[in-house]
Amino acid sequence: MSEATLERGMNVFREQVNAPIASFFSSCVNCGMCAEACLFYTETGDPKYTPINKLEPLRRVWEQEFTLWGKLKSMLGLSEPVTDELLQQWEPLIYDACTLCGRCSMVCPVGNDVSYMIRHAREGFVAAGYSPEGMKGASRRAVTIGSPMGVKFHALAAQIKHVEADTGLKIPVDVEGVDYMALLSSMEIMNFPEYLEALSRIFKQAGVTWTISSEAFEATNSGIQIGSSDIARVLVDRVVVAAEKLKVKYVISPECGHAYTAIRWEGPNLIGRAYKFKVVHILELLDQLRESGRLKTEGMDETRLTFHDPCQIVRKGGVLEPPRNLLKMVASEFVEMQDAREMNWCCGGGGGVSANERAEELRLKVFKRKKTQLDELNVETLVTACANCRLIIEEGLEEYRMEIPVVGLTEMLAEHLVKEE
Amino acid sequence: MAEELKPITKTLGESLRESGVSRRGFLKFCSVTASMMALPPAMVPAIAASLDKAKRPSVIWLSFQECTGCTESLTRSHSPTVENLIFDHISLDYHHTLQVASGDAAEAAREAAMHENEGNYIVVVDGSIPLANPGFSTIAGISNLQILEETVAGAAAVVAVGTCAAFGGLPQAKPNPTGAVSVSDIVKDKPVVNVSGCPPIPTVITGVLAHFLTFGSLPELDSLGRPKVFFGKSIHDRCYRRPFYDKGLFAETFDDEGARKGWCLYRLGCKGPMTYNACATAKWNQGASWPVESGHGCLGCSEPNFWDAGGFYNALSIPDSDVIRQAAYVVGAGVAIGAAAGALNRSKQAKAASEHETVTIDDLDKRS
Amino acid sequence: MQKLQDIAVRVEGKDSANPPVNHSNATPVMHEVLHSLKQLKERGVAATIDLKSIPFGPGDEEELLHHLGCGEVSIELQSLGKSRICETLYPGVWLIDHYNAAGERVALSLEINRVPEIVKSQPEDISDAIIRLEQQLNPDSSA
Amino acid sequence: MNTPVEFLLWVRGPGFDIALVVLLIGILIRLLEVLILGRKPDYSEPRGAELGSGLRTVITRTLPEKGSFRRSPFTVVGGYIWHIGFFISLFLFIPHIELIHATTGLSWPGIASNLVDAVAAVTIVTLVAMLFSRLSHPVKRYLSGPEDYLTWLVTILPMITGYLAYHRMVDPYPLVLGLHILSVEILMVVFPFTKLMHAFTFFIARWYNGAMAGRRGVQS
Repeated sequence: MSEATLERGMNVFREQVNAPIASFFSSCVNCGMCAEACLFYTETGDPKYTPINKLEPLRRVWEQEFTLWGKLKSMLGLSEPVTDELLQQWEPLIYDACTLCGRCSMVCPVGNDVSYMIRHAREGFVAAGYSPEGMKGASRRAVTIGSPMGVKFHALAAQIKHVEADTGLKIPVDVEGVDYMALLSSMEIMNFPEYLEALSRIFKQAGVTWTISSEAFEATNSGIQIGSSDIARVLVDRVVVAAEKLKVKYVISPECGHAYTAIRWEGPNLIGRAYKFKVVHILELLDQLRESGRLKTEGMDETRLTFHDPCQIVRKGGVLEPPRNLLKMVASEFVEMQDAREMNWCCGGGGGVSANERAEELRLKVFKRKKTQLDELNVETLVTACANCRLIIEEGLEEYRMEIPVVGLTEMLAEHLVKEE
Repeated sequence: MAEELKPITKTLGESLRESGVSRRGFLKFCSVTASMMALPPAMVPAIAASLDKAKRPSVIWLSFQECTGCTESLTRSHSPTVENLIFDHISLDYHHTLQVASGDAAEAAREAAMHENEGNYIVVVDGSIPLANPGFSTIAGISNLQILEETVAGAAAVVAVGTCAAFGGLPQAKPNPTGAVSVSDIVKDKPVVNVSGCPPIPTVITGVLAHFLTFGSLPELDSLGRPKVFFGKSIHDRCYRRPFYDKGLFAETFDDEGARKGWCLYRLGCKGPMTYNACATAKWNQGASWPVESGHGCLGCSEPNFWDAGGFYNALSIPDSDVIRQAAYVVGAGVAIGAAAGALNRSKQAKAASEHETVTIDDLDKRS
Repeated sequence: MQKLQDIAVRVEGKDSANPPVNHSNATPVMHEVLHSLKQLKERGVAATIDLKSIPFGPGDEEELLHHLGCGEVSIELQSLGKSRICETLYPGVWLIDHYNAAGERVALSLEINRVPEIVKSQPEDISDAIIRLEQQLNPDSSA
Repeated sequence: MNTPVEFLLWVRGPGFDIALVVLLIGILIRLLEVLILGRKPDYSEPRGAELGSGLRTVITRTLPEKGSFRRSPFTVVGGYIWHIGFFISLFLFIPHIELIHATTGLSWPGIASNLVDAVAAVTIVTLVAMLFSRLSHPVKRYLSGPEDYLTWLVTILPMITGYLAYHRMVDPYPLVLGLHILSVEILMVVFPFTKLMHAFTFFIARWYNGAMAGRRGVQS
C-alpha cells in the first residue's frame, strides 16, 4: 500500500505552479487588503488568517524552484525549505480557515486570485498527507459508498417513495433519452427531501422531461473539497458515464455550491475533455422556465426576507441574476444584504469546512459575519440555494439564538406553483 | 635698504585723505567695494569704519602651471580707478608677470616681503602644482612645490585663484601627465580660499582681497573652500533663462527658434545646474554679458574636474549610456535567458506531472 | 578702442516685429521698491538696493530704469569719477549711478531715502572745510 | 572615484549602463519565467469571454472594491497618493523627461518644477506613513519580511535623494546628484529580483483573475 509523503506532496506542488500562480506570487506586495475580505480574519483579528499567508508553502515552492533568483537564494542556503513541520503547521490554515469562497480574489489590488491558489495548494497538502480527518473520511465514503455522508441508492429510493406518495407524481429513475438528469446532494436526500418534491412538482408543471440516475445521483464531490483532482476525477467520472449512458442533454446541478463548481467548471478538466451534455444549475433552469413562461406561480410571500448568495454558485459560479429574478416572482419584501451578489460573505462552512469537525469552533465563531449582516437587515426569513449553506446557517443561527427560518429557493418556488385544476 | 622695505603703516583712510579724496569720495569707494564683495548695501557704514583703519597688506603672487589667464582676467578687464585703489593699498610684492624686477632681484623681493611681513602676508596662487616630477615646473630652478611650501610657511592665508590652483584644473585633466594637484592638496595648515573659474571673475578676485583688506579676515567659505557670497548659488538658480527651464522650453541647436528666443540651454549641455559662480550677477567685461546671455551654455569652469565632466555639450545629469542603442542585444540576451529559464520551469512542471502518483483514498494518510 | 558698452546689443523684442521678451526680473525689484518706500514713510527707515546683485536678463535693467524714469531732482557728483544721482518719477526713490574716472559704470543702486546719504555733506569734509576756510581768511596764522 | 564629479561620472556612465542592463534583462527573465509556464486548456463550457473580462479587470482593479475601501482606507488612499506621486515625480519632472529624451528620443510635456517638488514632499511623507502602517498594522506587520522593508527603502531613497538634490541640501551638488542617480540604479538593480516586479506582473495577474472569473460569467 502506498502512502502520502512529503516528496509526493512536493511533486504535486511543482505540478500546480503555472503562469497564473507565478504571476500572482510575483505581484503580491503584502498590502494586507485580502485580510479585510476574509471572514476568518475579520471575525478573529488573527493576522495568520490573512488569505495570502495561507499560501506560504506553495509560495516557497514557486520562489525556490520557479525563479532564477530563488534558485540562487536556496543554493546559497538563504531560503527556508518546505518541510513536514511547515505543512503540518499550515494544514489548519488552508483547510479549517478557508472556505474557498473567493472573496479575497475580488479585492486584491494586483489581481491575485488567492482562492484559486488555495484550491491548487490543497493538491499538494493531500499528496503529502496533510488533510483533515473529517475530509479524508468524507472522501473515502464518497469513493467507496458513493456519497460523502454514506447515502446509498436504497436510501434515496426510500425518499423517492415518500415523495411519490406525498405528491402523487412519479419520479423517473434511469430513464434514457430524457432532456435532464438531476443530481442531488446527500444533504438534500437526508435533511431536505423537500427539494426532491419541489423538483418533481415544478418539472411536472413545466413539462420538463427528466430522470435520476441510480448509478450517479450524488452531486457533491469530496475530492474537490479536500483538493485532490485524482479523487475528484473518480467521482465526476461516475456522473459523466451515467449521463452519457442515459443520453441526456443536460445535467442539473442541485442547490449545492461546490457541487456546481465540481461538475460545471472543474469536471471537464478532470476528465480532460468537454462533456457530451451541458450542465445547468437548478436556478438557471428555473430562470429559463420563468422566462419562457413555463414556470407559473401565484401569490406573494409578504414576509421581509433576504437571499444568501452561495459563494460557489454566485461569485464563483456566475449564477447572479436567476435567484433574484425568481425571488421577485414570489416575494414582495425581498431586500439585499449590504454585501451581496459577488461580494457576499460566506456562511463559513464551504470548501469542505463543514466536513471538518476540527474546524467547528472556528466556523461558528466566524459565523458572526453572517449574523451581523442579518442583524443589519432585520429580516424574518433567509432564502438560499445551497443545502450546505443552509445547514451551516441553521447551525449558526442556533448557536447565536436567532430565530430566522432558512428556506431553499427551489422549494419556495414550488410552494407558489399555480395549482393545477 | 631695510628702511625702504618697511611696510607702510598708514591706514587706508589716512592715505586716501592725503591723496585728496573727500569723505564723500571715500563713501563712494565703500559702496563700490560693498557691491564688489557682494555684500548688502547696509554693510557700507561698517565697511567704511573698517576700511578707515585698514592697514596695507603684503601680497605675494605665485604662478605655477598656469596660462596667465587669471592675471589677464584681473588686469585687463577692470574698472581701473576704484580697483586700482585696492591695488594701491595692497603691496603686491611679487608677481612674475607684473613686477618690474627680474632674476635674483625678484626672488630677493619675495624673500624680503616674507621676512618683513612674517605671519601677515597673503599668498595668491594661480596654477596647479606638478608632483609627478618637480622638474616639470620650476622658477629660478626651484620647484613649484618647494616655493609654495616655503612661501606659505609664514603666510596669514592663501588665495588659490583660478580652477588650476583651486582644484587642479586643466593640468589635472585626464590623464594628468604632470601629476598636478591643487593648492589645498598641499597646504593643510593655513586657510585656503579657492576663487575658482577659468578664469575667475575679476571682481571676485578683488572682492576676496578687498574682504581681507577691509575686515582683515577671510570671507565665509563653502565646502569647496569658495567664498559663499560669490559661490553660494548655482548659475542655474540665478539664471534669467530659468523660467524657460521650468516651462520645459529648450534650445535644441545654437541657431534654432529656441536659441533665438533665448530659451534654456540645458539640452545644449549647459552645466548651470551644477555650477556655482557669480556670472549671472557679476557678469563679464564690465557687466556687458556672460556666457548664457551670449547664447552658450555654462561650461562649469568653476567646478572641480570640469574638463573631465563629459562633453561640454552633454548635460551632466543625463547618462551618456549607449545601452539604448544596443537595446537589441540587451533585449536579445534577456529573451534568451528568460526563455531558457521559462523552458526549465516548464520542464520541471512536466517532469512533476510525469512523476505524478495518483492519489487514492488509500494513501491519504501518512504512515508514521 | 571702442568701449564694450558701446557695442550695440540688440535686445530681442524691442522692435515691433518681435513681442517683448520679459525675463521678468524687473517686476520683483519694483515690488521691493514699493515695500521699502512704505517702510520709509511709516518708520523712516531708508534702504538701498544694489542693482548689480540682481540677475538681470537682457533688457531687464533697461526696463526697470525706464519704468522708474527721472523726476524733479538731478545731482552730479565729482569724486573719484563722476556719479549721477537723480530722483526717479517716484519721490523718495533715488537712482545712484557711480562711474570711475575712465567713465565706466562701477556701481548702480537704488536708494529709498529722503536724501541719498552720499549727497549730504560729511562731517569729516565739513571739518576739513572749516580748516581750509580759516586758512583762507587768516593766511598768516597757518604755521 | 575620489571626487564628487568622478563619482557622478561613474554613476551616470558605467553605473547606469550596468543598472539598465540588469533591469532590462531581469524584467525579461521574470516575465518569461512566468508566461512560459502557461496553463492547461480549460474544457469547461465558458459562460463569458476570457479576453475582454481579463482586460476589463486589468483596468477596474485600479479602483478599490468599496467594502475594502471602507475597511482599509489608509492602505488604499496612502497607496494611491504615493504611487501617483512617485509617477508624477518620475515622469513629469522636466529634468527626468530630458533624461528620457536624451537616452530614448521620447519626450512629453512636464509640469512646473515647484509643483513636482510639492508632490515629492507629499509622496515622501506618505511613504514614511506607509512604513509606520506596515510596522503597526497587525496584518502588515505579520506578513512583512526583510524584502518588504528593502523594497520600501529602495523606493523612498530616490525620492529623498532627489528632494535633497533639487533643494541643494547636500554640498557639493554633484555628490547629491550622483547619490540620487545611484539610488535610482539601486532601485533598477533590485527591481527584477523583488516584489517590485508587481509593476509589470500585476497586468498578468489581473488579467488571469479577470479572465478566469469572466469565463464563469462574473466580472471580478
